Amino acid sequence: MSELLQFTFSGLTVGAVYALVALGFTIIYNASGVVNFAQGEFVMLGGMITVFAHAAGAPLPAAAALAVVATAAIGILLNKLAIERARGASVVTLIIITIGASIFLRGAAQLGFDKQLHRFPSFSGDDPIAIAGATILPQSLWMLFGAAVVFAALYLFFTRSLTGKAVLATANNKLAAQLVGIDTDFVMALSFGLSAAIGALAGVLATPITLTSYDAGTALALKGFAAAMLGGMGNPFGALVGGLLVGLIEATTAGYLSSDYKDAAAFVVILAVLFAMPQGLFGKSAQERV
Amino acid sequence: EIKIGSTLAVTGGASFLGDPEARTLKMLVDEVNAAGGVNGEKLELVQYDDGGDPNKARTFATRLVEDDEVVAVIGGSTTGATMAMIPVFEEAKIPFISLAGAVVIIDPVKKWVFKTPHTDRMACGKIFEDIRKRGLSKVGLISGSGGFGKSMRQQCLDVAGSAGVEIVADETYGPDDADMTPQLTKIKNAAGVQAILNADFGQGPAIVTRNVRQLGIALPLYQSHGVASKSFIELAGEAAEGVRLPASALLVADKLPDSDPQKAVVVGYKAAYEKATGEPVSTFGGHAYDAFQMLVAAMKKAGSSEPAAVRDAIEQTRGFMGTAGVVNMSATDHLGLDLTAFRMLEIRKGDWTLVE
Amino acid sequence: MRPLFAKPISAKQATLLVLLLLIAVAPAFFPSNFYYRVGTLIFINGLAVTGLVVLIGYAGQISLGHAGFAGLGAYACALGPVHLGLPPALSLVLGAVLSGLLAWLVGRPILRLKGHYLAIATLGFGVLVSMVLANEAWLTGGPDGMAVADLGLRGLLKSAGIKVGNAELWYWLAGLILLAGAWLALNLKDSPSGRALRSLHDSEVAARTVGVDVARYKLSAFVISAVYASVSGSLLALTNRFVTPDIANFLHSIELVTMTVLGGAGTVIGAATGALLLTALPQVLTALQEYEHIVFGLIMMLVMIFLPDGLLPSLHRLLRRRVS
Amino acid sequence: MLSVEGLRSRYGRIEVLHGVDLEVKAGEIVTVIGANGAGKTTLLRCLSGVQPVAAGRIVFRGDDVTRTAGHRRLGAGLAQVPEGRQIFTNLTVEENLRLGAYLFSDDRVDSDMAEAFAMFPVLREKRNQRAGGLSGGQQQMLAMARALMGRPNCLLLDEPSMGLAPILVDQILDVVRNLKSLDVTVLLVEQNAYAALAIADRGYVMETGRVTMSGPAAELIADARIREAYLGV
Amino acid sequence: MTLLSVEGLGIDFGGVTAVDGVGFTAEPGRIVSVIGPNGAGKTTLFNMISGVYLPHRGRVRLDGEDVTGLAPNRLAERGLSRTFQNLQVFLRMSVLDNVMAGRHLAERGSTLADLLGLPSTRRRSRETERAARALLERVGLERAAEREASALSYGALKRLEIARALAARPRLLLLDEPAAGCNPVETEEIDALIAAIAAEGVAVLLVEHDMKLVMKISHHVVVLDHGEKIAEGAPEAVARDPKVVEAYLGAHAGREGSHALG
Ligand SMILES: Nc1ncnc2c1ncn2[C@@H]1O[C@H](COP(=O)(O)OP(=O)(O)OP(=O)(O)O)[C@@H](O)[C@H]1O
Ligand SMILES: Nc1ncnc2c1ncn2[C@@H]1O[C@H](COP(=O)(O)OP(=O)(O)OP(=O)(O)O)[C@@H](O)[C@H]1O
Ligand SMILES: [Mg+2]
Ligand SMILES: [Mg+2]
Repeated sequence: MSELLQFTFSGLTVGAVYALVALGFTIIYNASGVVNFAQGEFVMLGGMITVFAHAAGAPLPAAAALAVVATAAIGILLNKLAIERARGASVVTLIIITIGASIFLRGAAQLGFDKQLHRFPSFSGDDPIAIAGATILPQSLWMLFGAAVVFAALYLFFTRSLTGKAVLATANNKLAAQLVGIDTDFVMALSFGLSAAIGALAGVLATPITLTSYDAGTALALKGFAAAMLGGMGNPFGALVGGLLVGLIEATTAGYLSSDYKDAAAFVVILAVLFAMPQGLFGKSAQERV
Repeated sequence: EIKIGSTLAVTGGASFLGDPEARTLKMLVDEVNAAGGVNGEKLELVQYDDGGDPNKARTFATRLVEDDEVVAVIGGSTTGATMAMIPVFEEAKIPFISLAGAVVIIDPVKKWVFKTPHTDRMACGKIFEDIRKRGLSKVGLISGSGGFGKSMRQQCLDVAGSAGVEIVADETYGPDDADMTPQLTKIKNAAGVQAILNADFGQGPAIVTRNVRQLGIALPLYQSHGVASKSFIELAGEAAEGVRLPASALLVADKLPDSDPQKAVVVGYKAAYEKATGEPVSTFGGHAYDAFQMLVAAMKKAGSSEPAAVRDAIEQTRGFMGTAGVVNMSATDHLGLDLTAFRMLEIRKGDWTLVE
Repeated sequence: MRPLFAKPISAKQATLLVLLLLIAVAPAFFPSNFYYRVGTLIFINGLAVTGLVVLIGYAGQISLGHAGFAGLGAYACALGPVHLGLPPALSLVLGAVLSGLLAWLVGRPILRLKGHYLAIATLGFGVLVSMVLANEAWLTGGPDGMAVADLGLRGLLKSAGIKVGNAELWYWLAGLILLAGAWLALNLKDSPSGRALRSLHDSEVAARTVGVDVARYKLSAFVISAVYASVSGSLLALTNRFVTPDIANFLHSIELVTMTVLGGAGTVIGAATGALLLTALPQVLTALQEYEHIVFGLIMMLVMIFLPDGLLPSLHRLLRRRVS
Repeated sequence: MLSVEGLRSRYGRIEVLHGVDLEVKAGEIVTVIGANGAGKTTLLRCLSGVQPVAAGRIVFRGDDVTRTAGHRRLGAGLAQVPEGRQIFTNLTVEENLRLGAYLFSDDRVDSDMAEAFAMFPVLREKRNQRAGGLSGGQQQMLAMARALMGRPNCLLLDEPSMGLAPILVDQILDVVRNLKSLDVTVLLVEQNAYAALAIADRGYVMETGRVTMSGPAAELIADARIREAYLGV
Repeated sequence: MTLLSVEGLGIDFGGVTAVDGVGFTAEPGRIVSVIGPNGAGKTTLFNMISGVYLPHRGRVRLDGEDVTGLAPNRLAERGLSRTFQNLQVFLRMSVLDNVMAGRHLAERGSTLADLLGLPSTRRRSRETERAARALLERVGLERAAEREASALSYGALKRLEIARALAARPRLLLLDEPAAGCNPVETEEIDALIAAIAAEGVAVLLVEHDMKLVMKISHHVVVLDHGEKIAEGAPEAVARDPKVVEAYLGAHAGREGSHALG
């Protein structure tokens, strides 16, 4: 019993990381249909900037805030300098641009920072909280809390705010969006800024547990992407559930079956879910009428 | 001018092997050149970054041989990259000193291939020896699923029996995993487990160490020589207290008694490296140091930079004092280190200390 | 009889001719044997990418798992001689057949998915393959890889009195195979099957209503591209004489797709260009040392920003605009 | 209100508008007729700023807007019902309408939406459904209603009656006529040339990217060439 | 034997009934028009007959055989072909390739043969091309043959779809608003084309809001409203049916309709 609880805690900890990354994907995806392969680099930047700002003497909260703001600015720049310039290009082309951007950002981080692994102190110390024979770190709770807050904010943004609708409208039909007066360039800049900020926040929350380095982004992006697809791309609720689910699957597989194939288990479940529900768990089918 | 080649995992998952190795080589080449070079000729280092990818390494190996026409090659931070390059150098008849860990590189012996780091088999032996000394024998093994972890796991399983140790749990985790509590919970619950051994390098060991503490597991924890760098202590934080690992004398250079014959070498390299790069020294840079010094010594001894002559001279290396220990090469041993080269270290108060 | 030149050569003939010329003439400019190695890699990548042109360019189905098939092909060549005593060449064929079969099996359910869902499913497939290759060390040697037998072609030629360097030999062999692959893909493009593939790319409903069995054609494109990837993986293993699970890594899959799109997904010659660029560029950029990755990423972005249809189609368009 | 001088536009390297001159005065209904491929849609796209202009000038309410971003023109009161409807298929009917008034605050939206529903009761029935599920004609109504939500003072209509049942064709044309009484200026592209000319003040005829004829609607309707080429009588 | 017979066809979308209990028949050489207000269910009916939607109720029979729920490509093999109200053109292919793709059933062969570029493949391609060019001429698009389809204007795309549908040499042709976006003169060309197709022995099902066209060329008219059939019969009779006038035609168009009848 305490074993199962421990696996669950582990799954939630890892799942919260995935969920945060997956949530970061949703905005850019919802604005453009593009899966941003540089999302993992945003997470990395969030962690790395915090590390270096903290090391340079900034108090942790200030360092974290700086990381989020700076990463958001980098996201906006990426949009301005690359995505916006490729106006009218196909989704695949835009995706390749984001792949290029991720290589670029990784290279820049390697130069600008270093190639070492880093971490900074947990927000509320490292003393595990014991519950019924199992333990969880306070930082895991921070991550879960962060994921919940980001989810709630995104959910409200897309369902309640006009700007949120404008974001959805831009992805759905860019021409029509322009014709109703939506500044689609602004919408894109906004979504890159927000996505990057969420990514950076994920990095800030997760680094005390996962550690970070200039090339930590790729693996996170892969798992986050998988989690987002499991839940249904573009749906914040799907991202949250998908992330936690992938984490839980991995932890229980590692605990009860074979730790060799725990990543495999996650993908097997994703494949199985997609065969039954081709739009993920909570994705909407967007079948066009003829 | 003498051209020496190298291809290392300067970036990518194994970059904390390749990065200090690359920096060390650059530093040493400058040093030698400032002192007038070798045999009156300056050295030129041609260096590539293979990112740990065997296919890239193979291409760079070809490039070093065919295009750059180097006389000797140091490198291959990872076993996969090394193994992919070996046929190139064997065919081109160019001496090659690998910086990767696995035994397969020099066992069976290949004419042109040498290596400097301890093998993972030796690390297992050293660790088991220490465990036995403490009167323990039941070990829970947790290893990373990358090349290093996989290979060391296999070696440890192989030597466990003869070392009088029983592996009672055998768990793995992926290179990017962030939480190993499920695996450690299983180990904790394994019948009779008395010590935990973690075979891996990179972030995994730091996380395992923290997780062990999180779970309140009070067993002795052993790490491999793969974590022998200061950053491990930083990353694992307080949880690192009491962790033991086999490593070269480099990490405890200033704590060695003056009588230790290795002291001069390790203190010298450590000081030079930390001055040149501003970063703490690691075992891995030491591997490159050993390889380079051995190569230069061989060239001096041969009085030429002819690949064949250099190769023969490397093979005749005797009593060479490197950061990894004393090296005695022979036609049947292209590593030349023995177990005495390893020191058992324990982390106390955030620093390495020698276990005696 | 009409004079020969009165009939303009078709796009297909032009593509093959350009490829042939490039392959044949390039060695004249090689300063050292190393360039044969780079050329060989370009052709081997080009082959896998040509397969992806069929899948992505023609049929519009994305795959982020094709490195998995390359891995199968590579390990077939590594394992066949050791475990089954097969000659390497036969192992290559066996690998291709196995890859095709596996693609046929997994393709059915996977290809019902669309867009990003298809991407993640294929990615998952690739991850599973690479995980098996890395984990089943008893069979595959694990992450550190295993040695691959010699193809034996050089010995064969030697006994026939032809002496040719190893690097050179691989250059010509891979070049020839790429040409053959390009020829097949070009045949397909303007054939009835090619039209069916391109039509389902644009509108599946409409393709169905003109009678296209969409599932079947998607599957055949998937199988064809898997065979290309497998052969390319086999060649890589045979020329390297060594293989590690990295070949099946998802990053390799992404690299292949990037090559496909960068050159221009719809055309064979574009694909070859993409393979050329992404294979040769890192070799050129080594001079930049630690700036290598930055510049590499930058070039990728710039190509896509200014030539959004891929290198070749966009250049083609630019040139035409100049002329007119 | 809206004047166009020497407008040229191209797709890639093919020029499809070769210098179009056109003028719409405030409060007028002006119609443009022409065969398939004449360039009518391209002209309207240029006016809305979603299609690059190669040469020429567009002046809207006294300002040169040739290079003004599309969403700014909307702010100035220039709206379009585009060809092919271009609704937001993944959003609900109501969300589509709300976005029609994207530039305006919520307070006037409710009453405007009620008006839209009164005009097209079907839309009220389907207000919470995905717009992509609407029938072709219903989508056309939605496109029209969405444009009106922006309370434009100049409305560009690209074949607004396409796909509408005869009853609704009449209704749409009535709406257009009513717009005039609301002081909305209308530029109407319509294949139903007869009906369009019947409600228009003036008309232009486009052929392969040029204006070849223009004049008061009544005159055009009576013109033999036009009757033969476009009205089919 | 009746070529097409539809019996009690119905479908719901999320609780809303889009089509219910609709039945009629179509015969070779005759044009059956389906008219009705927007949202009456005409396109949905076409989607069910052509296999795009799976009907919830009722039967579709071709040559008396039950083909309900068969995939569109299977139906195409039995001679059914259609156009779309929401254009479904192969936009990245050339105009010629679009029409050639329409002949898929006639030109398809083994993919292996296509890969190898065997002479049989090339011969089939050549034949297809000849047929396709003839069709393009028939719809007036011969000059656009080599252009990419995405570069055509709306009206041209409509005609391209008709050409593609004809390329399959259908026995039963479903046309969903073929004249939308065409001016009266262009519409006349299209109605002549449809009449000619029917005269060749094809059964034509037509959805169209242009009453003049419908009244002129239909042999039989089916009227839908709210998913149900409210009237059926000869064009003249239907046009005078008060229910139809009220639900669909309206006063003015009713006049136009009867005007068209002379
Ligand atoms: N995306 C495009 N790329 C290239 N050419 C195009 C494109 N769109 C339209 N054209 C061409 O521009 C010309 C004008 O097209 P436009 O759509 O403006 O005509 P239109 O008058 O609206 O015709 P219709 O009545 O059929 O809608 C046509 O020759 C068409 O082929
Ligand atoms: N996929 C769908 N999802 C939801 N509702 C649908 C769907 N398809 C059709 N409907 C509904 O079914 C009804 C009939 O639609 P249909 O498109 O068949 O009408 P139609 O007669 O073709 O109209 P029009 O003349 O405007 O094209 C409409 O109310 C429509 O909203
Ligand atoms: Mg138009
Ligand atoms: Mg319809």
